[in-house]
Amino acid sequence: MATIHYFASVREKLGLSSEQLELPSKVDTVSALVDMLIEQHDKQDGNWEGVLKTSSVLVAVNQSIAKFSSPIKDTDDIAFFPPVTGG
Amino acid sequence: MATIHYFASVREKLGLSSEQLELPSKVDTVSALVDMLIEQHDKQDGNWEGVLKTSSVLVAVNQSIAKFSSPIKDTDDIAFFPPVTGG
Amino acid sequence: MRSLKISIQQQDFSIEDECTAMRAEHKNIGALATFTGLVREMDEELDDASSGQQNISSLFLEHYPGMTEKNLHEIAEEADQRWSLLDVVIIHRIGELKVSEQIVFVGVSSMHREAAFAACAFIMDFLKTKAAFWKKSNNNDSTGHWVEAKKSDAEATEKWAETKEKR
Amino acid sequence: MRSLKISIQQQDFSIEDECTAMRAEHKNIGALATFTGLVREMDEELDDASSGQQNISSLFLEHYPGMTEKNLHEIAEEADQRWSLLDVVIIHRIGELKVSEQIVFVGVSSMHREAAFAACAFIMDFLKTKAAFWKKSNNNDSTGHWVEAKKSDAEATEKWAETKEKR
Repeated sequence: MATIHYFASVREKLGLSSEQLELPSKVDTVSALVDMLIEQHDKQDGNWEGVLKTSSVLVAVNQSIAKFSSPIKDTDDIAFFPPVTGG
Repeated sequence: MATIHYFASVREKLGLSSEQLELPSKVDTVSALVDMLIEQHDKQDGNWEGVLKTSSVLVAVNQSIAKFSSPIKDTDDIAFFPPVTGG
Repeated sequence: MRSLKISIQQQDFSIEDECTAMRAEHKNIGALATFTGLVREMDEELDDASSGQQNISSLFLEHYPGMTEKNLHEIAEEADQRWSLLDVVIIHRIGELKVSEQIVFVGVSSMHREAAFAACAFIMDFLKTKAAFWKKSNNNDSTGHWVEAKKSDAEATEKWAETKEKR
Repeated sequence: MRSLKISIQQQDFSIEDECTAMRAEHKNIGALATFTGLVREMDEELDDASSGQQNISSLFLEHYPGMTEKNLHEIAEEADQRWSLLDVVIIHRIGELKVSEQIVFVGVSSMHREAAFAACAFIMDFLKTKAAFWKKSNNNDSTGHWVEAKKSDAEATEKWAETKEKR
């Protein structure tokens, strides 16, 4: 099982803060996961493609900033969020 | 009357923190004052020339940094001291 | 770095308590630089976009538990590799914060002031652009918007790349 | 600059009290940078000259009443011309100060952190090289010597000449 987190404006727009998913073996990169998430969720409310495919959305894999081409495993912690604005 | 102050190592070496002096009209620059001070004091203990003619000694006239060529008047506040080291 | 304290917390902090703790027992601290970030009344983003001034009533701070702490550790370690530091304290509050409340504290002690100043500014610049925090500002008319990342913060962070040798 | 406090005093100061006063009643402070200088145990000048370390037991701080205050006012005004500042506090202690005691405090508040950080560092650099204070260090064996002005302080001050436009 992989855990997927959504933060800040991404979380608000998706209406979800986290979910746990079984990743099929072909879902082995962040990009493939994004496609899977869009496919699964957009059946219902049709907003995910617009949110996750925005160029400003960032991804972390196991709490390190990653690329959309980065590899992922079924045990990973993956998070999507906008650019950080702390301090 | 002019007031002459001595600070820090200059004060310690001269053994004097301040004095009030009547300046003759020909003593119209810091340099001339230095010569007058050396002449007056070195009659007694002979240390002033070495202290006041050190290149690192600074002078202030009326609480602003001045040069040895700066003009002075008989009502001025004049101070001699080493480079500052606060903070 | 002799000690590193990182705290992400809802409750307020005391600048004096942090400074006192950094000074305790140590006789070689010559310099202590601190930075405190506070919630400002004026919203500069809305200010840029519109001609009138918009006041904010509060900020909401969100973070990514685990990743944020990791980010801050890495930032402090990087600062320690660049300068000779004694103690580093980084405190960042989360949750709802009202106008003029404290948001963030960075304290750095060192033997010399150059290291303390530079490391404190460095940590703030990197915290702004590399640590997993997000800020939502709530206006007096109860509309809210997520604060956008500022270009000036990214530029401030990039500048440090030019000066990487240890000092 | 909304307010300027300059104090030359024998008694200790409280960082928290100064920060609290700077924050009171004002809702547009986004950034508060502080610097505190403390008496270090190790004497770096003797350290440079000899191979062994020499510990100091106390410092004696002397100033030129009237001129020192004037110097500090000029330094704060110059900082205010370079950056948009809110409050500036400069406190410098005089007299006998033991190891780990506070010597100097500079606090600067502003809307933005760049101004607060830069002005705080600027004031410290100029205070070190332009304000009429002199420091004598007393060692454990009760010998004392007047601290010499450091070249690095003069260089730090000169650097600011390159960046004179208001930011």
